[in-house]
Amino acid sequence: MSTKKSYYFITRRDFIKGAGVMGAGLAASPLLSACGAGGGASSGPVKIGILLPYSDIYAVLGESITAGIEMYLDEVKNEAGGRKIELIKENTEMTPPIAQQKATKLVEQDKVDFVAGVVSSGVLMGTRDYFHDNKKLLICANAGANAISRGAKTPYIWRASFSNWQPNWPLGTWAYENVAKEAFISVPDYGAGHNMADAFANSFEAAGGTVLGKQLTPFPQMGDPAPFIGDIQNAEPPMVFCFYSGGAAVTFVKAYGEFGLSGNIPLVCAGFTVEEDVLPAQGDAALGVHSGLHWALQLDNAENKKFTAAYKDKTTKDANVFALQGYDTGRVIVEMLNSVQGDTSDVDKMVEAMGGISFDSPRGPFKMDAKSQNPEQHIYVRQVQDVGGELHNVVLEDLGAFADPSDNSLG
Amino acid sequence: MENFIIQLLNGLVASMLLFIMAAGLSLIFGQMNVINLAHGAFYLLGGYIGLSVVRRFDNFWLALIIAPLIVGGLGVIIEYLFLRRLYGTHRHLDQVLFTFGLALVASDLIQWNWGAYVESVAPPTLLAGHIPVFSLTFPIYRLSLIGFGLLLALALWLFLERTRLGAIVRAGVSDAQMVSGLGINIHLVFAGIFALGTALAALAGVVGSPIRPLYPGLDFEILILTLVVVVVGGLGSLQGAFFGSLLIGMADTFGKAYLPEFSLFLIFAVMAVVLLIRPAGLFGLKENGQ
Amino acid sequence: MSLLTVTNLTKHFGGLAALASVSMTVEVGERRAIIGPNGAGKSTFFNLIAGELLPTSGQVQLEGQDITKLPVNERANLGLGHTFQRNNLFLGLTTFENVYLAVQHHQGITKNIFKPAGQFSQVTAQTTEILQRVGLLEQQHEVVSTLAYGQQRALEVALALATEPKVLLLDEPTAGMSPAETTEMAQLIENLPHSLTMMIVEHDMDVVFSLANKITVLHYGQKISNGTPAQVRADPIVQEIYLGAGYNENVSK
Amino acid sequence: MTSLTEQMGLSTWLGQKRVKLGLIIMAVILALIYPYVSSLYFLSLAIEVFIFAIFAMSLDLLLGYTGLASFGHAAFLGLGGYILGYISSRSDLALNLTSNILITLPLVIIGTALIAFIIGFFALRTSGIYFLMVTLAFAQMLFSIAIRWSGITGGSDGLAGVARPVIGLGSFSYEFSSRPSFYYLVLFFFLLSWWLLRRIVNSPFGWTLRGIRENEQRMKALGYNTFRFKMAAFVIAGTFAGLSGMLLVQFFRHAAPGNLYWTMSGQVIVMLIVGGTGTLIGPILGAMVIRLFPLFVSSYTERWELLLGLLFILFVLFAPKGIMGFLGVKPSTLLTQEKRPSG
Repeated sequence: MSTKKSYYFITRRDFIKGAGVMGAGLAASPLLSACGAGGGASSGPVKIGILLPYSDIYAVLGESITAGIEMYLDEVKNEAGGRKIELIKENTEMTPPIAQQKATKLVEQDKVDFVAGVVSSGVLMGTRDYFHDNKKLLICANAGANAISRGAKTPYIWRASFSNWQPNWPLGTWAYENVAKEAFISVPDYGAGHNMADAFANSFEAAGGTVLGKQLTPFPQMGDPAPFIGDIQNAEPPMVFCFYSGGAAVTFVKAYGEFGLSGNIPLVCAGFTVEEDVLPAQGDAALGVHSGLHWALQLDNAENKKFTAAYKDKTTKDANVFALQGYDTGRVIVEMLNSVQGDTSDVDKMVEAMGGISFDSPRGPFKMDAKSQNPEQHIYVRQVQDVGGELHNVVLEDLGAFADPSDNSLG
Repeated sequence: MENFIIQLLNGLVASMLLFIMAAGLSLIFGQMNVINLAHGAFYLLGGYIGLSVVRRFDNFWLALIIAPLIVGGLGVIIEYLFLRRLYGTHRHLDQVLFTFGLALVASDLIQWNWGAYVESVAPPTLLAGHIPVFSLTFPIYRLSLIGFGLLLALALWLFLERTRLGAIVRAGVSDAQMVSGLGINIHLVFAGIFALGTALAALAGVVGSPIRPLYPGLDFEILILTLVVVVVGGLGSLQGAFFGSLLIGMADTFGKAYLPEFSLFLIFAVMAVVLLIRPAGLFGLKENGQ
Repeated sequence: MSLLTVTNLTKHFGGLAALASVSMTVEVGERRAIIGPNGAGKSTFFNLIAGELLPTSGQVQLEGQDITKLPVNERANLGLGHTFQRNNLFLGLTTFENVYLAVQHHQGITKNIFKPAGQFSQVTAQTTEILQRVGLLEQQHEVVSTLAYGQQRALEVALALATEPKVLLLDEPTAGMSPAETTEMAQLIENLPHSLTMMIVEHDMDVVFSLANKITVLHYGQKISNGTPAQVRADPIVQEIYLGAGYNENVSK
Repeated sequence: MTSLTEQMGLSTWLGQKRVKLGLIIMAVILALIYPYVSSLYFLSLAIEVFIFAIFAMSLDLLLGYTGLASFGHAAFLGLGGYILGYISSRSDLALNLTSNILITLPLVIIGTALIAFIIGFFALRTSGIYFLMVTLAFAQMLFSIAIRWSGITGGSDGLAGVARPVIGLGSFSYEFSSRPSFYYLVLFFFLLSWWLLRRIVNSPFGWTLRGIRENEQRMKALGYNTFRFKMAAFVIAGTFAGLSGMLLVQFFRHAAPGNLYWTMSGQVIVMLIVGGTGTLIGPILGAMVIRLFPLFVSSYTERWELLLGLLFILFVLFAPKGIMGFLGVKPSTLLTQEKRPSG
């Protein structure tokens, strides 16, 4: 009999009592906590916690947003409302428990005045109760979960980014009028995917369009999308609407081209699917794709020209929508601090100031909508085009300004 | 019907990519009794090295050779420096844990070096484009991947069944002590097999990169699927790796196409059923743990 | 009714018949030795009875009950205790703990999930008693992997004894021992109560003839002789195998 | 290698029953007064450490005592959390039934025990490496269910808005709304778990598990139905993991699929190896080190995952007995637990 396959994984284990070490460890920790300074002060530097992912698949988003925030703060020499600004960055990774651990650290240990950042909707929803219960202000730089402007709204969370509904609802009407009357929908099966698909379908159907089919793909790991592309081939729709981001966006769009669908079945999508962070990897498969978003690299206005040029200067990469949102987050922070004259001791005053912020952003007019606590902003139809040998998003049409409806009536 | 054939082809593509991974994992296990949890990291590393080669020399075929060579060499070093310290009946768990630690470290180092952007590799020009399959279309690269996987399976089978080295490896599957007794340097065999296994992972990374873009986290995504394949097929058996890959590749593809709500769940359900009927996997050499 | 009845027991490994249709009976109180040259099928025969292997065909009955397909643990619970040819102990535990594990199962306290093991005084007492019987009481606190080989061999027997079997199957109890250790082991087995039925596979003919009152000889998987020690010794076929074929009595010592 | 404490002559001192008892009492007293000396932030760290200590101890019963290397233990952490979340989240998806732990706790225990039984039924048919992979695969299956079954679980966003735990009986009701009060709740469950698990591993049942770890074949030869014992251990471990998952979700007020992802299973194994398996105390130390390590390091370096991986490899290669091995406390034997009979 071969003994090779019998595993004596653990042969001998120590057996110990004595919990002293642990007690000692815990006893030492309060001493470390004494280092924290008082929070909510109105003198000294304003401390802002930055809660962003810096590792794994969302790292690019975290880095872009950080670069954007820092760029704007540099423009105002790191000063607003008469006080210096100090950023304390924490890596949320991707998981809500870690994000909440980091939020706790920022608020209770570092005693930050308020927090900015948050990429994923999961993290936003997961930390929502913490900010709400502790009456701490969070300025969200990305996560678009509709709920945070609607059912899960709290006075303490404001967005400088978008709601998932925003780019897609206007796009539905536009697609009906300009692309096709029937559409097949492909989105990942999670909150943001549902939000985006619902918004698109709502206005598309209201305009008279028909949704031929809807495919929900696994998230966060789609794997090989070929079977899903096969389903689309089989359905032979005159148009496909989709939303993907990061790795899935590249995988999906590339497979779309590989199977010869690019150019034959028009692809209309939420702008993140073909945003500047994934376009280089997608290559020609993305050429001609239409998308709706609140910004575009080639958007023609003075602010944007300044922003995109400065960003490329600073990072050597082309700006993307996340960097733009970071930049505007920096602007919102500064505007708010100016408005309260640097007094961060009263969170209600800061919250009140948030509602009155409006300025000319690289994305066009930015007006904070006090009802949805999310910007009212213009939505653009963009198309991926060859711009001097590189693929970029070029604006085809400005669909006008939209604010989140603050309820689920429009998808 | 057309859709069914397209999905069948898709299933074969997925299966062949899985097979290249599973063959390497299974080979290492069969010879050394180590489950290499860093196998996914070697896949990703192979893919990224391939990416760098393609960027630098604009030659996919070169990447196909260089990446497995580098990763295989790395495998030898790791086997020599670390794994060798952990041989012995009582340290199987330590070996697995070591490869787990290695996977954590490798995953971070890869991100450090290549960044977190999603990267994709274009297929070689020769294989770019798509051809009609009935009224639908199918990419040429994916078709050739099926052929490549089948050829590789044949080559591995010939190596194991028809060569002296293969005979030694097969003997090692059943009895390492006996091989030592025959005066063969078992350490050399171990190092060689570990190198071959890791090189196969890197090869999978390169041939996979045109259809599965590279990004941090892909390593563990691929690893889990490969583990399911070898559990279903039976560890240490090439036939097991092959038919396990087919079963899981097909289950995954047809699950996505026809039962999308259960797509992720389906492959695990297949695994549970196989375990219920044959705890050692479809081609498992023996009842494990006996 | 015989205590143990084996009928036409056959085991094939691949195409090879390791055991071909062997039948025999063991009566209460019998001390039966199974002997035969290397490759005779002794170990296979033994493992088929103990349940470590399942037969290709044939039947094993204990007290008239068919146990052919029962798993090892159920056979043990019916009173079939066995030792292993190669030491098969709990190497990381102490000698005392090794025996305790056997005793606590036999006394049926293992479902107890909250009371500390050391507080079951009947179990500890019997453990101590068995350790005394096999001469390992002094080593009771030592981790088994540190024991001398002969001591580990004695523990092997102690574990089987602790389950108070109806039939004790001993698989080469003196394998690999020095002559002095062999004598000690033989003494230990000899001193076991004569009411205990025993089956023993053994190479050392001195041990066999001093212990056994019945002997079965296997050769190439077949039973070729069966009887009292004197009968077997006189059997010309046995003599041919052991002497004529060039084997001496202590073939594999 | 002589350990540090051996060189200092400490191990005999540590081995004395009186000393051990004294250390335990001291630790408990420290833990009791901790909220009065700690900042709120460090209180939350302690809460996390205690929750993960329960999780790690539960795995120790499998890995350390029974020798079953489960790489999917997070399945039960996540499951316990989802059951609690589904019962007491205010989300539209959830039942929003009650947060009374007198109701939620039994439901979590029954639910995780049931699933542990089902997974165990499959997984325990295998052993060794197969067991490791099969448990991993089952955990991933639960993860994919959690992700896909979004109508119940909230998909990848999880179930937010979990109500704070309440204890209520008749007209009496107390809400653990402040952090110190929740700390004491967690401390209570931690001490209870530790005491229960300690009793279990020192019972005849616990020694049976050690026997299986050392040599399952021999246990069968002695008459043990080892499958049943392994199943019992698997279910008990799963239940304690479920309890820790419940507390984790009550603390973060959010049930998320990340809690049953393989990284969580990997993390708890790291805790065990760093702390030392088969000791119950080791996993507690491991939970402390691993949960606190990234907190202190990640603020300074973005490469903490690398550091953690390297630390883990070093332990596997050079200190497989973990911190407990460093402390050099010898394994206790069955007899030394109680009075040694003379002889």
